[in-house]
Amino acid sequence: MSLKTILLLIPLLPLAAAAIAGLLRKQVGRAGSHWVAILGVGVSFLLSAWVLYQQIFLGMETQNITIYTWMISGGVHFEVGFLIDHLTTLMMTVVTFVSLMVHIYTIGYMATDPGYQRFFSYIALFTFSMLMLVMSNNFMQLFFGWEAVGLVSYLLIGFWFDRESAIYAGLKAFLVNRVGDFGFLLGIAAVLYSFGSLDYATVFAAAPGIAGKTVTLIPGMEWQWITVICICLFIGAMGKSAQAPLHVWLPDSMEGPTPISALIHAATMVTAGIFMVARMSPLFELSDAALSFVMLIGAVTALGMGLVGIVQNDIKRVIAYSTLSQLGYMTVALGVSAYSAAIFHLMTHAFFKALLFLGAGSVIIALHHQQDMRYMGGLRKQMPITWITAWVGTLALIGFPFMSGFYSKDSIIEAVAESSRWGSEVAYWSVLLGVLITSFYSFRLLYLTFHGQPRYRVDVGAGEHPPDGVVQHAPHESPWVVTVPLILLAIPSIVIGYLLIGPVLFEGWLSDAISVLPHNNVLEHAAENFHGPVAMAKHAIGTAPFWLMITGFVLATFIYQFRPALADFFKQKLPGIYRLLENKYYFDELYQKLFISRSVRIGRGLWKKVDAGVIDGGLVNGSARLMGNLAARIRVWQSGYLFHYAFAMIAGLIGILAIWVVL
Amino acid sequence: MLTLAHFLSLGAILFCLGVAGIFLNRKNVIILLMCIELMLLAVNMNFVAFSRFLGNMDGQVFVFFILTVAASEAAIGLAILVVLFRNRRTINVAELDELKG
Amino acid sequence: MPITEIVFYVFSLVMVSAGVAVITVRNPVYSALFLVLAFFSSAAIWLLLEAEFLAIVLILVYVGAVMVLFLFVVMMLDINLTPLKEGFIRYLPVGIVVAVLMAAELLLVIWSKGSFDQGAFPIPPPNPVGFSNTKALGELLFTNYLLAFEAAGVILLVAIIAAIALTLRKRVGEKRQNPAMQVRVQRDERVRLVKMDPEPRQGN
Amino acid sequence: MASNWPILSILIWLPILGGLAILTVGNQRAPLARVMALVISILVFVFSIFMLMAFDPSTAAMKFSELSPWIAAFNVNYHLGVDGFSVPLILLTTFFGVLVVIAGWEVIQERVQQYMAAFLIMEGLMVGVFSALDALLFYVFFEAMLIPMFLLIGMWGGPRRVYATIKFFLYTFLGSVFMLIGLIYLYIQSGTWSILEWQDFPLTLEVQKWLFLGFLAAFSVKIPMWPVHTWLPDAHVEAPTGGSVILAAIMLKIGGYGFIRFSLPITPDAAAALDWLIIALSLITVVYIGFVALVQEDMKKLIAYSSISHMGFVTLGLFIAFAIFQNSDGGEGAALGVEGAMVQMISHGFISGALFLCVGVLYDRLHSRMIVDYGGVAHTMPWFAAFAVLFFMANSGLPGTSGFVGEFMVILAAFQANFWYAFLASLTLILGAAYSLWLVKRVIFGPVGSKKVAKLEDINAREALVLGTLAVAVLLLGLWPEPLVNLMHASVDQLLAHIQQPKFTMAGN
Repeated sequence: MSLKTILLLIPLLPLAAAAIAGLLRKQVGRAGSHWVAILGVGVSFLLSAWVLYQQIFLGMETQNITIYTWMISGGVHFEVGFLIDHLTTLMMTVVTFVSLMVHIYTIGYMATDPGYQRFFSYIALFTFSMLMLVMSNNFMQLFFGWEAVGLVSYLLIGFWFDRESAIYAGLKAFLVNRVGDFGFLLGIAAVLYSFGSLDYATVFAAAPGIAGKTVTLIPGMEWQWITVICICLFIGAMGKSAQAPLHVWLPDSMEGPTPISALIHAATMVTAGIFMVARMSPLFELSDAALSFVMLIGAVTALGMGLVGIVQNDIKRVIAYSTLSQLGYMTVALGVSAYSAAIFHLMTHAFFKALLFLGAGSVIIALHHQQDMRYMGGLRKQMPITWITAWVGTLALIGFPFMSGFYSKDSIIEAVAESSRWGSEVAYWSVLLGVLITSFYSFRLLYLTFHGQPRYRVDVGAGEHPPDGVVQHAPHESPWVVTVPLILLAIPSIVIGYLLIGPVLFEGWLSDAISVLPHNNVLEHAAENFHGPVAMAKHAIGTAPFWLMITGFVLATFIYQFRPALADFFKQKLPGIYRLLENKYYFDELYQKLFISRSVRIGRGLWKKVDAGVIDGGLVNGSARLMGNLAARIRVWQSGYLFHYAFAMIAGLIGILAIWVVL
Repeated sequence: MLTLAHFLSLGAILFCLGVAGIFLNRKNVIILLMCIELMLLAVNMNFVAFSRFLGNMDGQVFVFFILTVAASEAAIGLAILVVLFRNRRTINVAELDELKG
Repeated sequence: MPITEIVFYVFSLVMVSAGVAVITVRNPVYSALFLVLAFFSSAAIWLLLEAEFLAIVLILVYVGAVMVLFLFVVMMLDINLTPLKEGFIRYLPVGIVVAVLMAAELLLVIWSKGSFDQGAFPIPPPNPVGFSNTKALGELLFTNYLLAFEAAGVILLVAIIAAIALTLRKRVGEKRQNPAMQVRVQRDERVRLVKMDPEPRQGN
Repeated sequence: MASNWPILSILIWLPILGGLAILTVGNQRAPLARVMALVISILVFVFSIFMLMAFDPSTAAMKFSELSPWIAAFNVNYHLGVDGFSVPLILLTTFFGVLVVIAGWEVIQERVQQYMAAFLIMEGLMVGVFSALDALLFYVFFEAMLIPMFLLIGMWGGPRRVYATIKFFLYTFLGSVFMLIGLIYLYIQSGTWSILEWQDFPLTLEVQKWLFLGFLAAFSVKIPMWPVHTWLPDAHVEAPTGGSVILAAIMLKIGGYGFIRFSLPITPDAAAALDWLIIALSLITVVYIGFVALVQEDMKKLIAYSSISHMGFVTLGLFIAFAIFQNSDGGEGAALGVEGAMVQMISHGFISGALFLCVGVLYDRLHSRMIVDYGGVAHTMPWFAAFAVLFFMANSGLPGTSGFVGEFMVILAAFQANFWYAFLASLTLILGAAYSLWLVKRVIFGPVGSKKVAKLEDINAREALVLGTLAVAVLLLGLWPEPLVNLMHASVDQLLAHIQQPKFTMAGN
């Protein structure tokens, strides 16, 4: 098999699996569909790992392969192809691995769902789309994958399509993403306009050439052209990676089944924006303004969304806000030109956040789809594996030394501290404070779910849909198909940071994909201080982030283990802030008022007033009415008497003669 | 000297008589038909006169055809009149208004 | 004054008077007769214009056929004349005004501009001796205007058929021949053979 | 395939004569009429495939030309020929010819033979429009095409069909009368009806502007553009499914084709001078209609409005060429715009056709087109739901479907003309998704809306065949548009080269 075939197989196997599971669902049955999907994604993972192996140990060169010519028009070659460098391979491996875990987990999670085959078809399709996205060697294919993952996300959020809230969330997710894609598409158009090509290699090679170009889009304001391009592209990333203010769809997307939340809305799809900006680093590097913009957006998201996470009661929503906050961290890293740190955090986050979500899912199964943490508690005895893995995930998330999250997050904070970009102080304080908040809400979740006394009641006769806080059967540990993925995800959550921080961050392993201008290179400073992972962990104990994390831990322990009343006390003391957070800063209400209602009103106005009123009523039917009225008046003259007509004729004749006489 | 104008004047006067006849006898279809004949005669007069003064026979051919058509018209007109009278017992134009919407 | 002018003026006078009479007399029979007179005068004037054939045709066809048809109809229909004449007085002023206005205009056009006087249309020389108006007309009709001539013939035919079709009616109780039925008739429909025994001879 | 066959005449007259033949079948033998219609339409499609295979896309010259005098006294010729613009549209026409016959198979029970005949005759006439190179011939086809459509809506239409037909007819007729004046003027000036000769006929700018406006009146109604679009929603709502499909899939394209065949090459300088007008109207069409589509309560109306909005891209793609010429020296982006417009037309043909068929499937079962009457259709009709979601996604321009390709190309080209053109045009990304998916949410997803919905049956084999064929077409075109685009390169290049040369300077000489 040639390399091209192997690379082709990586995305196509999941696609084939999706087609089989989806179109032949009757024929393959439930078991058949999950075997097909797992086989497809599993082989795809193995092949990805093989490529990674080739790159790490056998020094495989960057591959830029064209698969076929999509279209040639206007002198532009639109092609479908793969660019396989270290960044791509890393993403491919992470995506296929998490996807594989989620596939296995789904067997347990969706065991009784009637849409079993459909679900496998969708997630396999998602894997295909995501692979197309990360493997792309041009902007068009990137956009293709970009929208395709959006589509699958839409379908999966609305998977339980008889739930009004689920399909609403799906629609919302798609539309908000479309707002981002709107900017992204403009960015792509700008790239084509500036460089005459959509191929990464060509564009990046030509990028420095337009550094000085400016453009006046609004009269009186002159902008750097490259800044316009980058901001447009980043708007796309804001949509997909749920950065404020386009973040509103992600919490709602928790309406989807939990495996989806883990795979799409934590580990892979939402990080596509981060990946994209990292991929475009040769462009972004040229625009300090755009990078500042990216950084500030990230900072706002990292801090603001973490705060919201504190007051949420739905277990999945807490993790969702945590995801938003972590995505904010990655974005900040991008903004300070620490692209590798962003990608590194992306990777570690993929493992531990998927772990957390799947753990939450395990709890949710045990409690029969109860997601409210107020009705949980004390589950550590019944669900030991879930409990332990949840601890692992939490420790990784808060950045406990030696855990994977510690290495990635600390690197980001360090990079931000080093940065001298405009606004980096704001970003620094945001990410620092974010550590405290992350730690607090993470432990809150852990305590509310697994520790303390059970706040649910077991009632065997409760019926099919028991009220909140009542379950039919006592909770028990989930089956092996659920716990094995948890364990398999827990392992990298612990060790991956330790193993990879050196090569990924400081030894330039990603430098074949990411380019950083010398004066922006904050990681270089960090690299000088880097003396191996152990030294880094030791050193961290004396720094602010560590103590902030400990503070968060202590606060959470105190409040939720020993003084539960304190939480309510703060709630009552600070009602304004509480309500603000509870309502997620009123973004939904704002958008509802500002865009949705207004659009509908505009549409209705244009339709009823302009279309039906002015054009149809006034011009079209109006002219018809005018004719009607005119005819009604003239028809009186048609008396039917012969002599009237004769008279009219003669009058005409006399008139004509008169003209002749006068002339 | 009889110039073309003489003959044309004669035709004009005849034509005006026909027109006046239509006005005066607006109820009687028979007289109306006769007035039309009168007007056609005026037209024919002009044709013949022009034919003569231009030295071109085509005008006379035209008169020939007009005579033909006028004869047909009279025949059919009178036939209609007869049928009409048979059905309505009148030839009063003022009463023939069934087609009026 | 040459004889032609006298003829012209005399016949013109007759014709105009007849025309006035056509539209003013009460009885349609008289109207028709006055129209005949107008046609006659017109024919005479056409002779002046050397349109002999048409003059003859006018008398033959118009007077002989069309006007007679008019008379037939007028006399055949039992028309109550009173309502038909009403409004005559009322419309007399209008009619006169219109007619006079139009006549004045026409005459103005004819005379004032001089477009039709001797300068514009010199009086043509009379046709040479032996010239046949009929022949000339015939040559034109049967060459250039053949198609139109045929069409005119068809129009006349249609007019005949239409007139007959319109006026034809079946009265109740009327007996008609049906030649087709007559021809198709079979013996059996008309002759009935009756078998009967010979009558016994009566007595002796 | 022998290219000396009069293939275009076959494509025009086979369906017309076939349709007339079906008319003679009579009311009683509906099955025979159906089979005949199917056979004829498939034959026509096969012939059009032959044409495609024999078509040489490397030059811009007219292929398969046929030229014979028609009305010699006025120099009118029966002149046919195709280039890269017409071939895809003819194929689209013949393709849908087959589909509508199948789609109407059991649905139409009354006067089957007349229904089928109307479609076949219309198909022939539309092929005629796309292949006529004589302006009068074009005009005759252009107008004659209205008659079968008029009858279709008027006879098999909904409750307000009379209003809709009259509106439809008068609207389009009014527009085309202005075009006729322009055509007659051109004939008087040039002494020929040949479209190709007109393209090289010098005209002053003033005259061109008037001609351009005349053409605009005809084609902007047909395509349609804001503000002369209001006939379309009414016509669609009242038309039977097949009529809607043909109307949306092909008839609208005649407007775009007219711009390509008449407005741009015959009056290029006027087009350059008035391009701002068309661009403004196109952008208004795209955005304004997008908003209007958002609030529709009738599925067919929504799709109709979305059609209008999508056709805005066609006019935009065609007329941004001039702005691109000014902006960049090569002006290569102009080809992107024109080809994008063509791709958009073809793709919209597939998608809107498919969407109307989807609505037809629902309408046949529930006899309602109102969105509120549905909900949760996915529960009872999973296969249908899959198709519908695919087509609505395509309608909202999802990459990988054909809906994306044209919009993508036009937006890329529009950016080269002006950032804000691209900005406004890209709004369709949001609006298109909003109205398409909102409809999907309310109709396909959600809890089962009513007892009637609960009793719905999934699509049968016939419907699956039709929708499946279209789905394949939509995906194929989205994943590999190169074959289609390749067909028209030469013609597009020639058109763009042509419209860059001012004609009025020639008139000055």
